[in-house]
Amino acid sequence: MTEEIIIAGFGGQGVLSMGKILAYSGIMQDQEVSWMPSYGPEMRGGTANVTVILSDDRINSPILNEFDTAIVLNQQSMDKFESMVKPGGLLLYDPNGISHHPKRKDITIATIEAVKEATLINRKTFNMVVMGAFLKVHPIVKMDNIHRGLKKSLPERHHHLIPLNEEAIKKGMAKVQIIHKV
Amino acid sequence: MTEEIIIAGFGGQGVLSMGKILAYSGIMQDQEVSWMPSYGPEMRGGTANVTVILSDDRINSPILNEFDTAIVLNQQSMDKFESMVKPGGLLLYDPNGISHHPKRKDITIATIEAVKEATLINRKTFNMVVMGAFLKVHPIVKMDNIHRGLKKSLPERHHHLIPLNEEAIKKGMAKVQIIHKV
Amino acid sequence: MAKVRGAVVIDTEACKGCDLCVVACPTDVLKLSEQVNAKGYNPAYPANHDACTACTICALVCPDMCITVYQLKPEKAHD
Amino acid sequence: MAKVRGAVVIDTEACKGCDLCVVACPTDVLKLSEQVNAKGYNPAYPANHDACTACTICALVCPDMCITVYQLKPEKAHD
Amino acid sequence: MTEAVITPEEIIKRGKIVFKKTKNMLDKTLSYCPGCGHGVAHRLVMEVIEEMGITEDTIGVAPVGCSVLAYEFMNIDMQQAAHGRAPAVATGIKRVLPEKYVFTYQGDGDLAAIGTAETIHACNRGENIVIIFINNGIYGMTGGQMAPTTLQGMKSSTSPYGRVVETMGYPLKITEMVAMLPGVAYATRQAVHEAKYVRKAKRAIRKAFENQKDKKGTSIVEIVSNCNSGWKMTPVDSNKWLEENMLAYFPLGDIKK
Amino acid sequence: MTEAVITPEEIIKRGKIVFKKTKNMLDKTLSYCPGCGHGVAHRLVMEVIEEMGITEDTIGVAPVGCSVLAYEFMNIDMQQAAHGRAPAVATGIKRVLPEKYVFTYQGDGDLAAIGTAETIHACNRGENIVIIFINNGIYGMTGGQMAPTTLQGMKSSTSPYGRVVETMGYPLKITEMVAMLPGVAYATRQAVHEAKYVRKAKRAIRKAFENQKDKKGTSIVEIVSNCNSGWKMTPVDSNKWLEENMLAYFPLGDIKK
Amino acid sequence: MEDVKLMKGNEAMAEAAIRAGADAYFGYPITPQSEVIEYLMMEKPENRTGMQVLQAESEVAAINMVYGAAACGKRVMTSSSSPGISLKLEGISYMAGSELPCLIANVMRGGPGLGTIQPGQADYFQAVKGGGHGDYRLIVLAPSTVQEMADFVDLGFELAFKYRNPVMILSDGAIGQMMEKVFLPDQKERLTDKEVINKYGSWATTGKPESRERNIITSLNLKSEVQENHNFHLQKKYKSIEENEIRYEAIQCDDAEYIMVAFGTSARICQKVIQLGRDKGLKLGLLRPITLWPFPKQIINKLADTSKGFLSVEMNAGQMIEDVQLAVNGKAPVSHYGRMGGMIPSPSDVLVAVEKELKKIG
Amino acid sequence: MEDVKLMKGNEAMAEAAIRAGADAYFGYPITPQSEVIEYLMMEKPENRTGMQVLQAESEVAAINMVYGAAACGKRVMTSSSSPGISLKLEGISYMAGSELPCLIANVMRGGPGLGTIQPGQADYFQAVKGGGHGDYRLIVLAPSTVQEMADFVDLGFELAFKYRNPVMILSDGAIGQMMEKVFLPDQKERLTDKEVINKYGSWATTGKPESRERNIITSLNLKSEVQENHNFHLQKKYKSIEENEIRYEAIQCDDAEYIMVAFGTSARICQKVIQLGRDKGLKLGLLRPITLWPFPKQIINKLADTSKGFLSVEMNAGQMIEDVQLAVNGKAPVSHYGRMGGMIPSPSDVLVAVEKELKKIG
Ligand SMILES: Cc1ncc(C[n+]2csc(CCOP(=O)(O)OP(=O)(O)O)c2C)c(N)n1
Ligand SMILES: Cc1ncc(C[n+]2csc(CCOP(=O)(O)OP(=O)(O)O)c2C)c(N)n1
Ligand code: SF4
Ligand code: SF4
Ligand code: SF4
Ligand code: SF4
Ligand code: SF4
Ligand code: SF4
Ligand SMILES: [Mg+2]
Ligand SMILES: [Mg+2]
Repeated sequence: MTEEIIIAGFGGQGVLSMGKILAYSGIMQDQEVSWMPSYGPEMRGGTANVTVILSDDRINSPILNEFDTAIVLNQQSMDKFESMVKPGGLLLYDPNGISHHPKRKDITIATIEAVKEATLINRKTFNMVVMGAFLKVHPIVKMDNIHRGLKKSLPERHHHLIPLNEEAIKKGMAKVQIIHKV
Repeated sequence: MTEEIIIAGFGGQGVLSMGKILAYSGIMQDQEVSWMPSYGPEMRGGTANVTVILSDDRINSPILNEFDTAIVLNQQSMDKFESMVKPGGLLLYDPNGISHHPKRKDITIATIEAVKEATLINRKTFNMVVMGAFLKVHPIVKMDNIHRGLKKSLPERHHHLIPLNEEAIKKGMAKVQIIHKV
Repeated sequence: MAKVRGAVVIDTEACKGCDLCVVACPTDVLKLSEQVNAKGYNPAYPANHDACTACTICALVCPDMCITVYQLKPEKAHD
Repeated sequence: MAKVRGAVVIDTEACKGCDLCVVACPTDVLKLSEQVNAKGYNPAYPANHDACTACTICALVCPDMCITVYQLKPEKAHD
Repeated sequence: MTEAVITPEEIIKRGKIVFKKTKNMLDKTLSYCPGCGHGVAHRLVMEVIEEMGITEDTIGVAPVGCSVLAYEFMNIDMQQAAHGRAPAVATGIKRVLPEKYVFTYQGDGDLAAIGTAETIHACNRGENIVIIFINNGIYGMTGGQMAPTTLQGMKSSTSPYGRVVETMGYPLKITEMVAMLPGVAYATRQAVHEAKYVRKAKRAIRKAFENQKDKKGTSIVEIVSNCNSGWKMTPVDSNKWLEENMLAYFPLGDIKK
Repeated sequence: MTEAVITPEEIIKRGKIVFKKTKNMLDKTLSYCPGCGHGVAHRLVMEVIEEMGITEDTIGVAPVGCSVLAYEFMNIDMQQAAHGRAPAVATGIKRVLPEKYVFTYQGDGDLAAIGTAETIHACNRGENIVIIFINNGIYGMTGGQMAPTTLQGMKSSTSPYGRVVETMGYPLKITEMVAMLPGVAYATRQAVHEAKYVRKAKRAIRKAFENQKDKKGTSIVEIVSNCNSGWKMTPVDSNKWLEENMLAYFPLGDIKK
Repeated sequence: MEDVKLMKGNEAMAEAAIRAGADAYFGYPITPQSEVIEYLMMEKPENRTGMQVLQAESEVAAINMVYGAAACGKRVMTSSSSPGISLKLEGISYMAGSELPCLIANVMRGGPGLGTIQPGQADYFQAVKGGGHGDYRLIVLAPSTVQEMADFVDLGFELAFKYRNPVMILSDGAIGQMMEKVFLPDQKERLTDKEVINKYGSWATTGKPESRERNIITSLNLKSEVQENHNFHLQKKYKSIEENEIRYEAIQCDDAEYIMVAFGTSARICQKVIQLGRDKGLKLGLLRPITLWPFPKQIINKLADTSKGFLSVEMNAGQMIEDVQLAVNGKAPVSHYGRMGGMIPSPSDVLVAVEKELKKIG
Repeated sequence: MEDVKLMKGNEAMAEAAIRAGADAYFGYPITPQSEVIEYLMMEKPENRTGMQVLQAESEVAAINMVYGAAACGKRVMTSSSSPGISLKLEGISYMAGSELPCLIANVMRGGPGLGTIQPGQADYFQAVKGGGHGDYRLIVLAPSTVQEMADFVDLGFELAFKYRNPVMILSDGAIGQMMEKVFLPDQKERLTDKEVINKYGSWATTGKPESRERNIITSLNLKSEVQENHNFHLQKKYKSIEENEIRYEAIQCDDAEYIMVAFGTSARICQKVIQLGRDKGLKLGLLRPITLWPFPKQIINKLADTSKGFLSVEMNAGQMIEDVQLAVNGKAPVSHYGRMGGMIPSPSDVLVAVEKELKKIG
């Protein structure tokens, strides 16, 4: 199994750390993983995105121009990545801030009101709400591997936040909506 | 005609400028010339030497390992250059400061007591005494070309020194001694 | 007493919601909006516009040159 | 009065005839030789050796460390 | 007619503009983080140039640092210089175009770390240029590493436990150092985080360019500024921190005039 | 027995040696020009090291300049550094061997032109090293070009009509500049062209090494020296010229202690 | 699973340096490799192993600090990215000339000039032909995974000390910034000063005891004869490196009809291209040089007997292709596919290029 | 005979710069080329033509001064020798990236490191392959006489401005220090500021009038796509230079059975070797590349059809030989003869090498 994912949004939305947790979770279930961020000064206030690959085999190219899943958290990213989802793939997005909704019919489209839901828990759990939504639609890692992934990727001093994050994941799982299914 | 000459001695003996005057004189009689000095900090108080070529044809290598003429002004240079004179060539030296005299029999050997003779005129004309000695034994440039060469190579403000230099050249011509002739 | 009156125009698309003008305004004219602009920032706006004295302090500290300040002198206001 | 006496040994092959010791010596002990050494320099030598007081000034200024200075104290001279 | 009835809309319509963006700044959104002092500094330089009427005669040198893109915003001829070398680049320009106005705009990493030699020697030659020096105590561009001007104990990504002066060196007062040089006509330290400082800073920049006009030699205007991203604070907090900490070590005012 | 009968030979035989070459200098003829101050400076450093008993624990850094060959004469472990970079090289050594004594020996071109940044930042970090700085107002090694410390009006091969400060810059007092830095424990200017100066210079060098022992930070000992070749004078004249001209601009004494 | 971590290539390199028993790191920040020094500063290696870390005032200062510390027989490292490496070239030439071991990482970005901070491979020539002046060689290791970023640190140090020569890890922004699973090596002990003296006292400047001649580290020889002898010695050493240290990976080359040659990030892409190509029935192979210098000439020359041709896939305008051509020596056509300016070739584009070449060959 | 002079190569270059209407020179002393700035300072060109001359605080500063002045559309020059050129490489890469014309002379000495101050040719790779980072090319002219040292200055400036690209004169200590007869060109007028604006105002930063957009000189493109397009543009330009600017001298190649390839000082030596060889009945020829980049590939490839082999004669460990091999592409054996460390090959030694190769070929 190989899953190729792009997560894209504004800097500060926790895009990179969501990818990191996902990747660590892949390691926890003995997969090969790669995590490739966009980097540089354009991250400052601008967009941020990360390509995450989980695979049972050796990963060759860590850089991709099509994805099994695109998780899209602002309009710019929607404009850029909608077309890059493989036919039959998944596009998950937060409709908050999206003015032009996706139009493709050959992919599964799901939404999660992550800003809204996260605000009810803790603004900083935004990305975990999105994570939950993704895992619900596409359960590529098991919850206990996510737990272990969280533990590995958060520094010791933030381990007390794990329950909060898991609550957010559950919320995401609960609130995700499938708009279109292939 | 091509004449390949090395002039070698201590720094400060006027070796380089003697070579330069010779080369300029060559130009005055429409020859190709090259003047290739040793350079660098070892010149400081150490040895100085210059390879001068005068030729009717295009000069190829400006760097040589054998010479038609070696003009040698200290013992180190004698040790180094005696063997590099072509058979039938000329070795001219000032015996002052030479402890091991040349032994070759297949070349012409001449001496000039240039230190001694120059002191009688002006210490600084030492190199022109040597020049005179050389030209006497091996008249490769005409006197009036030497005159023009002197004029070209000395800065305007030193032109009043030309007669003195020519006097030294004449002295050298007069005092050169042929030790051995092939 | 006839006061000098001022007003500001803020380029809300250029504004990055840094809050510096808000804090700097001596008469508390400015506030950050709840709405986000296209770049995702909450821009400043003159919430209490009537208090503006055209002192230009907000514009002086705005790093993004979003603020234009207008001034109406009392005599002008009456002619 | 018994004076402190001095003497110098100059490494004439290392000497570069710079003249600094000659000028520096307060009792005019030193001179440059007429002879040149192997490197073509006229080395310093104690032309007026008896005047040497072992003050070491010459050695202190010699850049080439050519000078060794010996001292004989009067009491030593008499024992 | 009471004053209250005059609406802001009317004021805008009928009033006179007492502040607007200088036309020497292009209509583009600056690439800086929200609240970054670079924007104000850019504006002041461009205002002075506009007011002196030397827009057509000025060539700017952008550094490597957050202000590497200054040329994207300043509507004058500009050159982008290698990291630390702006004073050498400016020297090159000024030597061949002595009648033009030349300024560099440099960060503290650029001017006081890698560019130390170029800074000091341009100043020592008294190159008739203006140096605008943005001291934000950090390498903003590359993500908040320690700069020569990072304060003792201050955290940065390469001094994550605070700057330890014994091993990392002391915060460097390079403006004081170059002020010693006879080539330097004017050295001053300013700030732009409050309106009162902004006004003074502008006068200083004006004076620097006037010096260039009068061929007085090098003028350096240090501007103590914030880097809220690098300092990991809100813009408002960063300005407070600047006031309390940066200005204590880097006091404002003319160092040489 | 009158004194006169004691011959110098007897004194040499029976007397005690009051001056001899330090064993830290190898028995080789120095490569310097006759009368060059480098020789005296070499000796003083080596004497201090011998006297402090730290010969086995000292690593020297030779620059690019006439003293590039210092390692040919000093009988200690030594490294040859790229032009201007000796303070960085010394930093590297000292950081990995903090208990060893490390010194650089640099000319004015090396330390104050191309090496300005390395000099200032090593000093600013207070690297616990000794910098011996030979200021002879010229680039000796390369044939007498202008150095940062060349005096106003002084001729060199690249200022053949005399240094014009307006275009070529001012003679740079870099020791005064680095003395401002908190990392610098000791900054002094000395000379070696007369015995009285030699004695003082040695004390200064001793103090610098003692500072290193006591982990006090950077010590810099500037030695104003001659370059008779570059200045185109006899050694004796060059020392006179030094006294009258160099010392007027570069006054001797401690700048910071 | 103890030592499995998810790390950026830059971080892995930094952690590996600590574990390799490195004595010091000197560097100056530059994107995309600032994480190396940031990670080190965060880890406080002076507490873990005694390793010293210093942010220098510039790249020029950094490489010269490396020189000073390396000359003391220590394991010393620096890293930078393209423009910063250019500034280090004088120092690198000095280190090669003085025969000093050290490890230099270039996490390349797109050039020339300030260029972009995105990944590139356009410093190939600089690394393998000698960007600095004079005849010298660096041993150049090209990692293509985060694991190799870690592994090549100790390997690099070992080679550096074996041959007393600088070693370069030539990586790029993609590998530096990317996170992958990495198995970290065990901690090696740092040598004590005494051990250094025992091992390297014959040349390192550690303080001269009475018992030996002084050690001198220099690249200067005013006499040409002496300098030439030194050069002959260096060339002999380089020859022996060429004979002993060539490393490469041949991926599906055995039955390949057409072979891509690529290193680092490009090699990752080409692995995907093999897959895509073989899916279409094209027998593709990949020769991945791990040492860029010494270059795996012989194997390429051998493969030229069976392969219809070669495509050198690089993130530059065509640099390694020259070494491939020199290796092939006219036996088969050699072409180049490249992207520049921080662009990373996509597997599908490379495949198109391969197909075009195959069509040309017929 | 008016303008015949006996001059050092370095001096001839300096005088030629004044006569070429150069606007500025920025440099830092280093043997064996300090005569360039010394001559200029002595000549007071600010009085002769208005040309500015400044001794910079370092090579790094010098090249960046060149950058600043060149970006104003001026004719600007610098010179140095090997270690100093290494320090200039970041700046050179910036100039290539920003497409700035300028003239850089490298009067090479033997390396690596501080090496020796005697002549060498070991910076060939650095000059032609790009010592700095990123994909860029310098037009590299290799003079072999003092006359060419003078002639290549104006030629260099012309090419630099024609292509908006830095040009390097790659010379060495022998040619720099040697005096020969030189015919000096006439004085060219320096362009006035107005003429500069007319000619180069479309890109040069001379002060932005209302009438045009601002001019920006930069090598930065944060967006990879933009940077890549810029790189494609550069590569296209380099291609056109390769098509139009190759220069070489073929000496007695017509009937040659064996051909030496050599530039600069080595080429001088090889001329003597031809003579010695032909005296012995060996039909030798010399192909002397004048532009080292672009390299005279085609002619060498053509000569490979008739020549039994090639000997690349260089004062280094074997650098240009790679370009000769690439040109020959397996058609004929290519060997190398080299001296290093400041040693200059003697004609007789080269002849021995030639004879050895000929024996091998049989
Ligand atoms: C030769 C070189 N080294 C390092 C860098 C990376 N770099 C870019 S900006 C910068 C420092 C920026 O800091 P500063 O000058 O203080 O400017 P700021 O961003 O804080 O305004 C560095 C180290 C580079 N581009 N070139
Ligand atoms: C990078 C580099 N630039 C230039 C040189 C040439 N160079 C050698 S020594 C020197 C200056 C020497 O002057 P200084 O440091 O004052 O020492 P001095 O010879 O006067 O004692 C220069 C420029 C060099 N070797 N390396
Ligand atoms: S002009 Fe003055 S009063 Fe008006 S909004 Fe700005 S700061 Fe406030
Ligand atoms: S200071 Fe400017 S950018 Fe900041 S909030 Fe106010 S208007 Fe917006
Ligand atoms: S020791 Fe003193 S008195 Fe004796 S020679 Fe030397 S300087 Fe003169
Ligand atoms: S000072 Fe030394 S070198 Fe100079 S003359 Fe005296 S003994 Fe000789
Ligand atoms: S990183 Fe710092 S200096 Fe750079 S734009 Fe942001 S706040 Fe300003
Ligand atoms: S050139 Fe000058 S500094 Fe160098 S050895 Fe000679 S006198 Fe001393
Ligand atoms: Mg900064
Ligand atoms: Mg000096």
